[in-house]
Amino acid sequence: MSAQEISSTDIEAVLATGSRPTLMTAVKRLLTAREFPVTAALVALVLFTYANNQLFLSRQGVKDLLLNATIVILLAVGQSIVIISRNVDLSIGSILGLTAFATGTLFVNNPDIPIWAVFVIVSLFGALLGALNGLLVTVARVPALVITLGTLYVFRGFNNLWAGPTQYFADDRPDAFGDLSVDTVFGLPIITLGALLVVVIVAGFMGRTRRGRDLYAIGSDPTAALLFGVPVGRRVFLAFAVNGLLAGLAGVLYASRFNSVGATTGNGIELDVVAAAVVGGVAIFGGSGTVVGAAIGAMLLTTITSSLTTLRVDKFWQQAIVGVLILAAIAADRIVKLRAERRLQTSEAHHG
Amino acid sequence: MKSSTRAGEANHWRRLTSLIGLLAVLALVAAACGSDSTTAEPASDGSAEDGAGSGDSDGTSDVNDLSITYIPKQLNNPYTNVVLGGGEGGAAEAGFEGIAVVGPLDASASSQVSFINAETQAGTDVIVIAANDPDAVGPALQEARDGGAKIVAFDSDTNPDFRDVFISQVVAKDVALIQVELIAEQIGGAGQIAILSATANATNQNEWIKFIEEELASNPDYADIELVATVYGDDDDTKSFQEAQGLLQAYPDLKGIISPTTVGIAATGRYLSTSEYKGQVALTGLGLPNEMRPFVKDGTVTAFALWDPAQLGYVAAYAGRALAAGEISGAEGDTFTAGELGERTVGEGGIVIVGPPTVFNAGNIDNYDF
Amino acid sequence: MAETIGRSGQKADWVRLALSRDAIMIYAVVVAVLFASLRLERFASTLTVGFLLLDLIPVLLIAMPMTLIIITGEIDLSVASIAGLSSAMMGTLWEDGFPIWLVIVVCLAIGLIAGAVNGILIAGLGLQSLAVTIGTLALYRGLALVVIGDNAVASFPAGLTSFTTSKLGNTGIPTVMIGVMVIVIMFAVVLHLTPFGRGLYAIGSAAEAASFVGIDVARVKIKLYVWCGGISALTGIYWTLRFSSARSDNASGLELTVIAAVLLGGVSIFGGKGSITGVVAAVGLIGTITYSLRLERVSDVVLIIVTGTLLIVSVVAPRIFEVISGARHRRKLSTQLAVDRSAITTHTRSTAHRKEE
Amino acid sequence: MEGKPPSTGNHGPALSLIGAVKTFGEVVALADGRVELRAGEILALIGENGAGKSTLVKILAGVHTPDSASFMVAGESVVFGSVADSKSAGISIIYQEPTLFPDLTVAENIYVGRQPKGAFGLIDRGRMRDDAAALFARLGVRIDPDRVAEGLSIADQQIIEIAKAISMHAQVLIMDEPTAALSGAEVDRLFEVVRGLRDEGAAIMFISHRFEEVFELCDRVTVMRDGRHVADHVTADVTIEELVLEMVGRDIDQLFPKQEAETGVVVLDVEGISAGSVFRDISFTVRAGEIVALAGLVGAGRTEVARAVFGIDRYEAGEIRVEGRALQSGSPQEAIDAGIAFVPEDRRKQGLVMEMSIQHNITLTLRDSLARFGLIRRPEESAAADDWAKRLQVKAGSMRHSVATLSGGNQQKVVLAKWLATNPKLLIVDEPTRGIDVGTKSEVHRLLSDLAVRGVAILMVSSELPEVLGMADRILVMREGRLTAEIDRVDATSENVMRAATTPVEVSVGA
Repeated sequence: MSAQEISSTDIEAVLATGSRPTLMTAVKRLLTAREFPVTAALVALVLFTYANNQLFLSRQGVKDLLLNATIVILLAVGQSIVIISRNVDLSIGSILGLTAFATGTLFVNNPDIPIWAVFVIVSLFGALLGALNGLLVTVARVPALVITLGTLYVFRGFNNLWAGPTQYFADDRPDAFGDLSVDTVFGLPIITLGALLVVVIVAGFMGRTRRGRDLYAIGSDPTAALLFGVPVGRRVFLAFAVNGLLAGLAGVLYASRFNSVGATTGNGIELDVVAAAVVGGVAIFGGSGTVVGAAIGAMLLTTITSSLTTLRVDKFWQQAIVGVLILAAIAADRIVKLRAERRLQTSEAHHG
Repeated sequence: MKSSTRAGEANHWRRLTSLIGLLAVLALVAAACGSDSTTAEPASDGSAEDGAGSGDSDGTSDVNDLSITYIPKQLNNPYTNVVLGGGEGGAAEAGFEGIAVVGPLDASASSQVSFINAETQAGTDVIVIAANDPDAVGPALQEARDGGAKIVAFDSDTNPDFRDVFISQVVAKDVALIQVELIAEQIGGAGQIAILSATANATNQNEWIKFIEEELASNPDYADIELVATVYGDDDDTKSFQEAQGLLQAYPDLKGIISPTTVGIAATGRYLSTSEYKGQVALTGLGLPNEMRPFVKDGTVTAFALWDPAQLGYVAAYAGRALAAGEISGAEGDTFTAGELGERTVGEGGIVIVGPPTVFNAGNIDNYDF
Repeated sequence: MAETIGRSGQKADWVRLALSRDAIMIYAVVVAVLFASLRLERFASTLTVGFLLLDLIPVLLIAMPMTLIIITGEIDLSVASIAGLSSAMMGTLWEDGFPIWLVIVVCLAIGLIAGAVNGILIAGLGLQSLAVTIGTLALYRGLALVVIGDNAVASFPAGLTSFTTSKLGNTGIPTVMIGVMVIVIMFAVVLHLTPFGRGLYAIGSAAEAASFVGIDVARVKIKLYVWCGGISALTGIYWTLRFSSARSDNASGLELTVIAAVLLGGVSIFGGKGSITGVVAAVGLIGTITYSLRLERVSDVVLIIVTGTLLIVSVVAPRIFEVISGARHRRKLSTQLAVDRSAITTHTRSTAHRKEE
Repeated sequence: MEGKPPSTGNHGPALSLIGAVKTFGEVVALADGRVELRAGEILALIGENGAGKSTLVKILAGVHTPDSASFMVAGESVVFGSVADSKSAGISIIYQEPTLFPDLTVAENIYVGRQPKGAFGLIDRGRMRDDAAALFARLGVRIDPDRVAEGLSIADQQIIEIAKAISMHAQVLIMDEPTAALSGAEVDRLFEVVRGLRDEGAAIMFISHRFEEVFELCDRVTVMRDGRHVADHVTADVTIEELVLEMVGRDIDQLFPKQEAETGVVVLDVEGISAGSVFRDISFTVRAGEIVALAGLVGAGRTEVARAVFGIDRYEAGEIRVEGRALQSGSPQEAIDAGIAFVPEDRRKQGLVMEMSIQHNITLTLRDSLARFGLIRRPEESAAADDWAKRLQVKAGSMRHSVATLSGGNQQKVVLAKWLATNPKLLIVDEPTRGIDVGTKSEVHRLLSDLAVRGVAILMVSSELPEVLGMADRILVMREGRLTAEIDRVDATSENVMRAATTPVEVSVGA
């Protein structure tokens, strides 16, 4: 993403030797990576909070931070797949609610069901809901914003219809299931490790497989992608289905982590998730950004809440600060892009 | 030339389908309306039967086709559900012909208004409401009263100007005191405590918090207890969970948490029981036994309190009946019979007290199912 | 060729008007109202008119500038937060003892400023509106919390609060509806009858082409966001007075309702298409369905499913038909063309050439 | 197929498409498409706009499936259901407008969907980069494979498209007007590469509106008209006149009907304007009745100067005056008010609002003058639109139809109508005949000439040398952001214009 940084002499060096970029360019690359600002902000926030309250990075503190971020990370990673393909999924909160309730229902109706089976069944249920979005968007070729705003309502309606006043509580589920979000390995909660694994897999998929790169191509220029022979419909469908799958997974983890699941679970989380992806450097109109960035964005947004509470900042300021952060993220992204453009223009003028 | 006209026609056909699609959806709505009016009937049948069975209420025989509608803060909430369960039972016993429950899916201040409006128009005789905001529902309730409806507030009061009676759980001060008492006991009478409430605007919560603060300040027994913070979980599981977490981090010396809301106490219980603070930090407040049972069993929570929510709805039904029948006006000193719960008196400010709170602990919690 | 334009054009216009998207929305409203009146005994009453319209006003008001913004290809998610902020300001200032007229003026000014901030970030700095307004959605709601915190102010002048729910004689029509209609008509006129409105469509479908005919795209967009902020603040004031309660969470979640109504009204999310008529009809349709369901005590669950389904059906149904009819036409045409071709090969090639396009 | 021309390749056709029919709804885009490509040969496909060339290309590309056709590739009958089918059959397409993904790197743009895989089936980025670098080395160009495609010049983008085609080892290469946006030197380099590919045995189809290129490069030529195949020729055996006749179906009286116009007062006076590194110290004037051409290579800064005059872009130093009145920098509205009209180079994005009706497009410039009390008067609007459509002979079904339904030539007429409706004193036209058919082209030229006669000052930016030489009274040549020559009509030759455009010469430019 940072190729603009390389000066013409570097280009020649690369062309002449065919060698990999040097350490210098690697460092430059790191500094200009889209993920850099958000990562820096996260590190700064954590360090500042820690300096004021050592408890922030205590064993329990770290665990809480990670656990808080886990579910949003999964959702943001899924969402960024969809956003990279120049779509958006607003129904994500409703899918989370449905799948979380499905998890509770499965355990209550089948007390002996193995935990892995619940993961599989509910994730597939999420994938099915995502696929429905994908189907409507690709087959009917209508804007995702409209379709998923529609399914946001429809899914939420069915969640209310299904759940009614029923809520399932932590003790409706086996202890081993709840322990997934309690027990740690090397200080890292199990579900966070799982989420990290998902981030790595999805990052590999988006960065290093043809299907993943196709999604970038589609988001970058959908018409060109069609002319190119990229199966746009199938790829976009895949993006929505994977997003649904991850939302389903997040739903299972939600049920493991929190006390109750019911009709209102997940309401209103969609804009937070989109915000996390945007803060993490995923361009809202597709084509650029990475899932790692989105995951860090999610981490930043959840951490800021904890951090402000820990710092005893008046809670009424928290939301405003989050808003400013989102604006800063997109403005920073824009400034970087403008500077790169200007540099390109001048360099082109020089080369004639 | 021709081709473009034909293309135009294709366009028209396309639009015609939109029309058909829209009509199909409208048909769906129609079906929804239809299906509900049929389901509403058995409910009133049931009430008629029950009314005949419990024919001991003597003064009400001349008014037989009264209707009552419950408008809770939010549908699909477990606590509300227990309240409404009691309410529907009570309404049936009290002899109401039409019994309905309507309400918003979210607990925002203004969302109850259009439900009140619809009930006004339906000519409902008694509207029982748990207000999300004491003032926001005021004008709408006033309109309903102008149309002849009796207004019974329950669980969470409206501005007293807009209702006839308020069915209160308990004396607000009792609720506050019992929670202070429980927490003082659990932390050994000294240390920092915090409150995790519902929404910042919740009337009942704020009243209890006020009494808790006063009690802590005035009672010398609690001189060593310091209330360090009040946070709001908005009656949202996730938010309450994270607020609890933040409290513990911000106040490392925190000894106990009071959460006077069922969602908040359960979420905090869940957090404590899964963290290293389990057993270190005391938790009490108002909770539903069914939700709190695991936390009592695993030692996270020693004791908490609550009244019987079902009684709220139950008494509200009888109060509504008495108001609609003209037996009481909601003035202080009026009395009415609340079915099997016996006689109730309208207190100062039109408040009817249901009963004392119960303290639940490991010893008695299995005796309750709500 | 040119002379055929007039006649066939006129006939097509008539058909087109009767089957336009707007017309369909109007039919839908008429059908919904007729159905409700016939089927629900209590629906046909002046009470309905009053309650229904009072409920519609916030959505209707904000839908106006939102329609214009979406037509230019942008979006504003922060409207409900601006309404909340103005409500919070109103409560705080009123409690601090400022005269009510000043409070209202200040609140409107805050709305205009909030809108201007959106506009400058979007049109001035060239940031994407979806992202920016997600940010300001959080920011303005956050500021509302900062301003009023957990207070709720209710002590507004009784004359003013009762005015907002007062009705015109015994028609059941709320008095404020006059003002709302004036605003709706103003927006309709601006969009459909003025050079400025024409420019909005141009911006929505081709921003560059618009700037080439002298339209200052950035300035127009900033203007729209400022209006949107102002109308949102006005909605916040109405909301506060109608419910006589100033709170930080007033009108929360309204943005999605408004956008759903605007999109249902036929405004293209890509910009360049849509009309005020369609949007007003869509708001009316949603309102009628909502109120009918309320009257019948049908759970809101059905309502949100219906709203969502309506939205999806309104965009998917035409598309599905298009595909089906497209396939049918193609089949018919290719057989016809096969005949044509065999005829033509026997002919000379210098047949008078027809231009199909 | 009349008179089978001698084949340069020694085996059967690499690709043949016969009797292709394609309709869109009710519109017949292709009624009888026919084309035959042979290995080791370059075929030109020519025809007016709307003749069906692009549809035919899209059928070969697998974008469109023909309603009926007999389609053979390498001797085997094929049916393409998707672009991927076409690709796997060894067909590679270079579109008129390069279709690169702006956010992806150059290397990735070349290998989208075919990225080399390494361990675990993951993409081997290193190899991809090296392969791309090797390709560029072979083409003799310097493009960094790691930079993103956003911001690349059109010429570089075309090179990348070609690199892509080469990397696919395409047996069939189809180029849809690849030279439309290229300068002379770039065209030469492109042709060299293409000839190399032909010599390696590729079958190549070349679509162009420029006859000189067709004759320079191609072995055979196929002519289309109105969605039908008209004729095949060996290039050496045919003349431009014959081809034009076949394309148009009638005689074109004159390609550049330049009339002599009397020059009047100075309308536009540009004095020493500069804008960063884009252009520097530009001064010139345009008089009433005069056609002044801005010539030079693509990227020399011609369009930028034109845009600056019209106020689209800002300039830093200098001044622009219209009839002596100074214009503010960066305000198109002020330029319009001063009597300047601008027909931009990109018709689809800059010239027209494609989704809007023809009528509303025409009256877009008149929207303020058609309004009374701030409201547009509908009857007057229709009348004005009808009037201008008639004057420019726009052929349309209904004025209410979207302008997208028109052919390229008619679209350009709508753009001209829109601007002429403002009754301009100065008309700036940027590539006025790009991508439009021969017939409309001459109509546009006649129109410009008429306008000059009526006293309109015209500033024309054009990459087509014949157009420049044929139309202009005076030619200003730009090179690397500077004016390098001013040549009068009588002195202008293609040689001295090209020399000024390509080599740095010490020329003092007078106003």
